[in-house]
Amino acid sequence: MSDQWLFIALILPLALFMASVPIGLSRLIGPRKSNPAKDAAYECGIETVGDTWVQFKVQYYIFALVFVVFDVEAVFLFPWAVAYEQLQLYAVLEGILFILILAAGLLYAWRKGNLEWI
Amino acid sequence: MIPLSWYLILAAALFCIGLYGVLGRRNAVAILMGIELMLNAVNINLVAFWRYLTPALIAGQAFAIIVFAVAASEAAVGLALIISIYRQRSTVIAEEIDLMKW
Amino acid sequence: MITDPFTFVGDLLREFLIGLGLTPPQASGVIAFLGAGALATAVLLLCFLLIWAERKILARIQDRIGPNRVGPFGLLQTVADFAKLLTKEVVVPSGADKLLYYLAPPLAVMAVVGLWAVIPLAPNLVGTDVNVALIYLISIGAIGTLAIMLAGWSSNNKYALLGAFRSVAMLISYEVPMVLALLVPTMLAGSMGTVAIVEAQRQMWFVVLAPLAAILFFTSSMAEAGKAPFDLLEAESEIVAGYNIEYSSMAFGMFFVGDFLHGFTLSALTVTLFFGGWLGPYVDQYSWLGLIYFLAKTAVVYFVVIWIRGSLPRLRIDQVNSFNWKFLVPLALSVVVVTAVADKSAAALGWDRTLALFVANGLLLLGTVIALQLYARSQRRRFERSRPAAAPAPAR
Amino acid sequence: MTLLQGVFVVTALAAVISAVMVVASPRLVHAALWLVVTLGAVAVLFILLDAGFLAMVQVVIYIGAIAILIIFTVMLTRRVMADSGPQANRAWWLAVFIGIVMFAALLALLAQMPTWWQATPPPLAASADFMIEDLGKSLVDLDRYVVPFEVASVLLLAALIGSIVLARPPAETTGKTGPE
Repeated sequence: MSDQWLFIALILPLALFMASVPIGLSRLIGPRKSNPAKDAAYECGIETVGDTWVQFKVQYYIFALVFVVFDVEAVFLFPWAVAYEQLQLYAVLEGILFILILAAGLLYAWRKGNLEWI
Repeated sequence: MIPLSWYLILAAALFCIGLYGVLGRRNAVAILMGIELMLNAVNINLVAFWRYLTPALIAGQAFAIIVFAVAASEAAVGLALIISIYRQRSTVIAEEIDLMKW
Repeated sequence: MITDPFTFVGDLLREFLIGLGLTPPQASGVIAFLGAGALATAVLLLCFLLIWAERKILARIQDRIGPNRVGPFGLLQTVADFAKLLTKEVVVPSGADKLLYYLAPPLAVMAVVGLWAVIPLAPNLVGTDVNVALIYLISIGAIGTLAIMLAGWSSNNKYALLGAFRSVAMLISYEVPMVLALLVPTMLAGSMGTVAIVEAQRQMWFVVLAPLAAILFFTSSMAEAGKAPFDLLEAESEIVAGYNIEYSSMAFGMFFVGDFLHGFTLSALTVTLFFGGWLGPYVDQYSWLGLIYFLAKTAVVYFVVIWIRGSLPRLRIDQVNSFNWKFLVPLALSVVVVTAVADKSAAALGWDRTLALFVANGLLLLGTVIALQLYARSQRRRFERSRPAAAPAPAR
Repeated sequence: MTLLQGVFVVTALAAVISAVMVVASPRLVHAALWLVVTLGAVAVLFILLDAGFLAMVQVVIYIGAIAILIIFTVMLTRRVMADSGPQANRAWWLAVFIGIVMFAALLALLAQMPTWWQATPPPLAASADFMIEDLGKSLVDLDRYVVPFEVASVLLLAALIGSIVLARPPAETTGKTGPE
């Protein structure tokens, strides 16, 4: 099975390399004159005020949370889906039960208003 | 071929590094990262034992998947706890969260 | 007459390499390396054509002419743009995390080119036939998400970081319906391998068996690729830019390349999973026809992508999120459940599988439309009830 | 040393070095990114162990989900970044000691098992396709892992609800979470 992964192990670094070449080239070809005003962080015409580390809405975290749970769910369901053809009805229903339990979680988040973008 | 012991040594090393992270770091998020390292070490062991000792049974892989689910739940709840504590006490330094210490 | 040129070339190359004194595994390694290099190069060079095509088609939709100066039909416009970008200075903002700053754009490209490794281009012409290809697609997408996070964080800019957060929040949100939609072809083909999925569509394309899953996949991968109407992270005309605000020159160019390729790649994936990939008449006799079928189908889907981009207005961020969590995700969950139940009961009752699945999808669509109608009605009622109290009519 | 062994050694070194960086780097975002490297290296190990599915799951769940969650948390609790005091606590030397003792103990335990030092992996009984199919069957098989499977679902549900309750800002302080 490892030889199947050889191609992926080759194409990923190759793609990374090929995409780095133009960047390196433009560093070579392009001008390199730096001054503090140019290197300063982009703002709408005024100096940057405060830290870069603005604080973020907790909403981002809640979306990430729901995503994590559903991602794990999908990972559990993939083997189930592969085996689906050979499964008895009760086994399919178990998979559906799995989905429904998590759908309850989504419903909870929805009802409690956590899916609203405040 | 790669002997089983290599995997086990690597897993042991990762586990111990994670253990250091859990015991030695001050930041609660860093402690959680240590826990993730430890869980990964466990997973390496599970999969290595499955491959070398009982490849006919799927138990090792099934276990590993359950560990993934546990790791995800643990990270979600742990990080939510950290956010909640941070909101109330403005700190994520584990030593300073000592409300229930005495 | 050579009927299968790809296998023929591969065998020829293998014999040549073994003739040079390599062992068979070494020869396979060299062939894999050459193949990977050829595929990555082809995909990246395709970008020149894609950017031209997208600009040209968009221009026609908007009743303009589009690029028409450099080369015939403006075909070399992208080459000129490339050369221009190449001679620009790479401005690294002060306080940037240099290594990560430079790593992010190639990583974003890698996350798109990597997808092509598992897309079957023709019979016997596929990068690699791993049996977990679908979940590989998701995991490569995760790397793309990470690249955006890196770009936003390493630029040391408030707006870049904000843009990265918005992008990442949207990308991970839309990953949920995409992954759930991927479950349906897996179920129908009984495999996660793309080659097996294409083969399983010999009887009937999956777009007939699972039209809703196809639409779900297409929509959510449009969002994953950041194509309009989901391009609010870019929103050229409204905000400065997203996570790539601090990038200039070719470093920006690589994000651009990744973006454009992603649109084409999502078309190729949709074709592979739902429109039969390289399948078509006479493909078993002449396998090179497969490549043509595949590219033709992909071009059609890609045209639809641009069409949608040219037609629909951009969504607001709250609309994007509500659309995902309150519409796509519940629908995707129901599609998985309905497909599982319909297929099993069709098998148990001896009905025609195609018909049963198609009807089940139709019923689900009907239910969705009714639910949307009820929802819209209740919203309207609420709006009408709140209006007189909230806003007394101003005297004119 | 065969090619596979070489790949293993490189991957293992990457895993260990990045793991050390995870627990040693003073900036939390860097620690999280090093964690991504470790997790990726572990995914490569899973591929070497013929568990391609788990390798992909590792990338999807750990890198795609958990690492993102960690980075989000680091950003949400970012005031920590300002006080870049010592990252290790007062008892860090004790933690090092415990870690080393633990490692030594595990090695000693491993030394008791001579067969594991030469073990070569037995040939796989089934094709890779069959393995995933079998995994899927075993997860819903009443005699095998259906209980862990359903319990995992309940666990995820509990984690979802619990963490939403925890992370949600209290209603009266919603305005205090700062600008977006």
